Amino acid sequence: MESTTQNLFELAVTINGTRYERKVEPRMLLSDFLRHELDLTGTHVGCEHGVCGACSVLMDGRPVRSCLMFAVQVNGHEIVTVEGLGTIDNLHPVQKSFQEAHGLQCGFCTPGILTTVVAFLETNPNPSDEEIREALSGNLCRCTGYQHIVDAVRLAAEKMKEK
Amino acid sequence: MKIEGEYIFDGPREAVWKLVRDPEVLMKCLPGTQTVNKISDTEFTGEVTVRIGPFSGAFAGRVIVSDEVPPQSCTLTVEGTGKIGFLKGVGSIAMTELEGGKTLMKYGGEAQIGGKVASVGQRLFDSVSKSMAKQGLDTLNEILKSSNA
Amino acid sequence: MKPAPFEYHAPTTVEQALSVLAEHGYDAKVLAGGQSLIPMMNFRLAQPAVLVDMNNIPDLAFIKAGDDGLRIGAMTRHYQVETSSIAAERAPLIHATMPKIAYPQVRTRGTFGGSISHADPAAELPTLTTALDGKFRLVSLRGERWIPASEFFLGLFTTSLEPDEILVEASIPPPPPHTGWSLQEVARRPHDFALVGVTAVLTLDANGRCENARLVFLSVGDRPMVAERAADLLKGQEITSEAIRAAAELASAEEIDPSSDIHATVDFRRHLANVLCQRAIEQAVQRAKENKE
Amino acid sequence: MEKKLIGKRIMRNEDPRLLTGQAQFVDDVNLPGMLHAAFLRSEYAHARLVRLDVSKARQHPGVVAVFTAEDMGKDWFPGPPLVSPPPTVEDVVFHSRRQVPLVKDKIRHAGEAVAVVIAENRYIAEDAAELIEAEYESLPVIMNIEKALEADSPLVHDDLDSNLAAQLSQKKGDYEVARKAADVVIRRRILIERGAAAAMENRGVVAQWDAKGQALTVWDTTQAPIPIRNGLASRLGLSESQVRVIAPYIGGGFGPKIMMFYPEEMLIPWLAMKLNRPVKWIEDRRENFYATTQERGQVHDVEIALTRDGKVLGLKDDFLHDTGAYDPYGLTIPINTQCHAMGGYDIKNFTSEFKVVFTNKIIVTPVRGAGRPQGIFVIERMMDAAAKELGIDPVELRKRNLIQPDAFPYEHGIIDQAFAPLILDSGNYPAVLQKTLDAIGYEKFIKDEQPRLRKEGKHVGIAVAPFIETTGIGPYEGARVTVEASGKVNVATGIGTQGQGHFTSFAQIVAEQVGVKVTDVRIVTGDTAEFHWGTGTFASRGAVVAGSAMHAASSMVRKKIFTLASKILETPEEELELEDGVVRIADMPQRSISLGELALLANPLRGAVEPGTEPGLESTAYYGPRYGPTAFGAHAMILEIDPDTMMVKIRRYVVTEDCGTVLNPLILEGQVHGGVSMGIGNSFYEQLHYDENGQLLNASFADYLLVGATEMPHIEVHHVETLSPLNELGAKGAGEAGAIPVPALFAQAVENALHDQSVEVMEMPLSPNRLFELAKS
Repeated sequence: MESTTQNLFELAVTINGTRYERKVEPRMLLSDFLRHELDLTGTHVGCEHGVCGACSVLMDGRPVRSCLMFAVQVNGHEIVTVEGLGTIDNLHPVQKSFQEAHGLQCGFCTPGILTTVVAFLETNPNPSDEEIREALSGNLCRCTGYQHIVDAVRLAAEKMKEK
Repeated sequence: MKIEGEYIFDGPREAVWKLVRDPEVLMKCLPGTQTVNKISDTEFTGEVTVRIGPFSGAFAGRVIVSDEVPPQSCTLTVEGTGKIGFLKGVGSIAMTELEGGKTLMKYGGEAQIGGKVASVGQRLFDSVSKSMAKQGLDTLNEILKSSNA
Repeated sequence: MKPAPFEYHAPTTVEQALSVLAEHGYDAKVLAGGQSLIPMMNFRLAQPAVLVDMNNIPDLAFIKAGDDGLRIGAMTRHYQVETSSIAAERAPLIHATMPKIAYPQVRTRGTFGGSISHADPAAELPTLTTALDGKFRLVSLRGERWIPASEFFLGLFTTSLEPDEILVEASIPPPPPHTGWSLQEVARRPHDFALVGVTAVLTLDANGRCENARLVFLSVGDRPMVAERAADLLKGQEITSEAIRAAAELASAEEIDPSSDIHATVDFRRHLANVLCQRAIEQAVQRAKENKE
Repeated sequence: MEKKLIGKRIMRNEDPRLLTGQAQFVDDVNLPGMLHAAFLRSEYAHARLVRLDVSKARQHPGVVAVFTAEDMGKDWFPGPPLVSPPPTVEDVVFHSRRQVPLVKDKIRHAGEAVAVVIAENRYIAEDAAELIEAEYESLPVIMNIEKALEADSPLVHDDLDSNLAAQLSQKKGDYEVARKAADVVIRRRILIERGAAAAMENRGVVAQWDAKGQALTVWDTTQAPIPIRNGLASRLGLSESQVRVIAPYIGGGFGPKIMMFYPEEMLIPWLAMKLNRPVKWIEDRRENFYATTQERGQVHDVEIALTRDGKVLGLKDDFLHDTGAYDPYGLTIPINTQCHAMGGYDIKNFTSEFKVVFTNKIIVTPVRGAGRPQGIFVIERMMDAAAKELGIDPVELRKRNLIQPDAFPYEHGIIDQAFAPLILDSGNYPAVLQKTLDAIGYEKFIKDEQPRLRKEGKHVGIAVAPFIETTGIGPYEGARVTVEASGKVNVATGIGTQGQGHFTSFAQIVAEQVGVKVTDVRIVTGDTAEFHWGTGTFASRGAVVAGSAMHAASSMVRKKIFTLASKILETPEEELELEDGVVRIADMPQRSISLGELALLANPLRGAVEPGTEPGLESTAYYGPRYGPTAFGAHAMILEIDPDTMMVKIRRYVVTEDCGTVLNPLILEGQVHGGVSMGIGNSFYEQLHYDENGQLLNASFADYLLVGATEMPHIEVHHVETLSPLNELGAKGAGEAGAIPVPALFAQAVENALHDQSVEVMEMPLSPNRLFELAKS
């Protein structure tokens, strides 16, 4: 990104297992860095003030809002985005469950939900529906009314136990 | 948005009036005033930078004094415009003497806030206006006390 | 919605951070978790010229059980407190409140010291630390000082931190025996800023009378609102439902200063303060009775 | 032919790409040399633009251009009218006033675009926008739709003599006669406030002009790519064949994304041509609150006339409809309200006059429900008021008035939003209501549970609300179905898709006819290069109208398959069967031919071609209904309220939906769940708060409260299938249904829960604070 107002900072980060080195403006949001610098456009931007959760990614295994971090802040850290979970031919169990339970419609909020849920199920492999809804409290979805998302998370928990 | 309240000054009404009537002093009482220019006896403009915690905004401000009834009441028109929005307010103040050389000021008015700050900061309007009014009046009282001393 | 330009500093020691602050004063802003600051920067309502990022200072993230109570480093993340057994044991009120703060993603980044320094009157931690008689360690190149929570919060987003100072840790004293606590909140949605919240911390004496009481409200003033007179009504008393009602009445009528916004009027906030205060006292008493040690 | 695929819970074809971040949304389009736009928007709701100085912005490093209305010269003119007023209705008033690309002189709502900055990136564009100096002379602001019509009100549009945008009255029977005959006449005033559609994806436009190829490509978050293509072509003086509009994956529509033309939709393509570089504009969330259309603001004065035993004799509903600063969408919403004000009831006498009013608020166009929730709220609230007044159980009162199964088609004698006669095509309303009552256990609840809970001091209320939804309106949609040499099927249609599962439900319709796997059908929507004709996805019409075209085209392809196969296999068609992509002889399964081979043979490269032969296993068909099918449903809810805090908890939620043939229950249930969540938002969480100066006070997700996972109850969905006689699929629309009855239902449940505080709810949305006030008064 061209910058005429600020000096650039060196940044080295591992994203979905690949190491990237870039120079960025300190004000560049992590969400923009992922989407527009690295073309990892699976991470979506819905509000840029930390409420909708569409931009959630995993930083060192925990979910964060990529719109509430500057790219420079992930220097030396590990990031996982939706592109890092599974592939079309080899879906992550959570992704598979979302397809089976119809846990998405327009799919815009989905990447942020998937990353959040993957981290959640690692800390809580046997969640109750109430715990699932709590875990989703930081992700807004306008299409599904959340019910099929809750079903999908429950299903994913079962799948991951089987594994 | 309605703004109203009262304040007790540690000084006689005439002294308070002199300060209130001096827009330069008034501008100083707006927290964060940088510069003041006199346009006329009743109109002053200036640069104000409002800071509330992490929030900050530079405003081009204007104060106009009207309907004076010395030394008891007048109307103040305040305007501020800046990158984060604008503020327009018209308020009246009325002062009565209390025993012990103190002065009671009652103030009330309507403020209109617009732009970015209005669209995302509404939760804070009331508290901000309260705290800014308090800061301003405290400052005025300090000036008053020092001028008495 | 993109932030305005700023000069970025990423110190690795507190000293480095302090010298940047000392140099830039009001123009510099400390970036902790950024979960309140960065949204405001994205809206461009906050445009700090200089940003001092504390996230590369590992020494500031810790949870320790000291003899004077629980010590929490300023850069300790909310989720770390949420999942800390030491915190659960030494400051159950704080530990139990953590899941109520914002959302999982925010708790990954949000910090204990950041939330306190931000001093949002609707936030939980300022109220809890005040109710628990916590104190904070502030440092600057000029030296360091401890300040009680009750004196730290001065107004809306305003604390006794000087522009060149940083809050580096909080200390929460151990609760005396027979102490019970409660945080009661009402929010539009569970994880929104509460319309009103109140914390009650009560200590009972041997014969079940109230030895000590703290009632602190959030979202009904420009800072955590301490209802001292209401608490005094309870002290030395047997805590009957009359006593509870009287205390809640007094607190909600005279010891808070609520504002109206689009979600709640002053009237409704006073009403909620009254209702929640009664519930908080009742639950705190209950816990105090259970809490034998 | 018995259905193998239609009606099955089939997983969606589109999901793998969406789940892996491989689906392209507009903001994902990244072109070499692309520039980025940011807008300066008015902070004032009503003002004159007296000075605009963009010089500092132009000089800002990284800025390529800044444009104002003046800079547009002759290219500055308003957007086109979208829906012209009804030709069929007499003495209709309609003043068409449309939004402009950039404000020239007068600002009519806060957020109206004043200037656009084009820069190397969005950050710089926003820096520069802050450097623009704009001076406004503020004018008195028109916010209240009643005051707006008073003689001395200031005007939104100075060239009109009032703020009246439109007026239309419709009548059925003779209300005055009914009123005189009635035992009881009940009057109420009903207020409904605005909400936002708030799709998770904000709007966006990317435009690329190929100067050498003289071709414009536009990626747009629109529900209606073809009308956008046509409009852009005429606006920019290009042939339709020079303009390609692509609506790729869209992150939710809910109405506002249909509303062509947004100023940004007019400007960004124009800028791309002007600057001869690709230009991207992505709306941010704050802009979405200020620059994307909204809905629902109405004030109703209602009167219902009944006999003592609860038969509704007549209904009078005069109302004001807030259209905001402009009225590009014509009369669609208020006519929908009129058409739903009688609900599913047999009401013989009806009169309704509405006035559409200009205000200094953001433009109003349909949002999921599009006037229907208001109409249903009106009739259902009046039913409850009547039940109280007459001392009749509210459900019983409804049963006594529902249209009976033998009464269809039921002609109302008024016109609907498409200016076609309002005819309810089919349904079994009593059965749907009964299924809902049984599912929620209505009798048991009011007889046993509720009394018990009330003894325990709990405030728990029950509500049941039936509703109709007019769907599947014209004009038409089309589809082209092609069996390819691979044996896979390619299908193109003109509508856009925003998450409705079209790639799957359409594939089911086609696969059913063409005898292939659903996963072997590739559906292409939202690309004007793939299909030339069509309208768009709105009014719950996608599955009905485009679906019917798919069905027609694939049936024709099926015929072609059999004709050709019978020739090649030298067997009469009736002895052939088509399954799993293969045509075989029923009693000689070893003699068969695959669709792929047939497709090759159907495209004769050499040899004799009989005259009249069409190449390929391909057909194109169109479907346009005279009028649309009307769906019916009923919702029931059990709601608990804490009367000390006015916090609510929905304990149970039941939906029965009759949208005719269910194409895919999984997808339908998802649509219903989503609609209900928006309806719950409209009832208790979502309200746009404007102050008296036209400032929107909650233009963020921190203060505009979308319903989250923790607020949503588990929803129990039941189906009744009364097929529509209007299309071969027997389908009726369902996209908006979920949202329609919820406010009426919620109000009823609140009144029932707070029985001891005699609260009457004649407004939406509510909030804890509002309930506290209602209970106090």
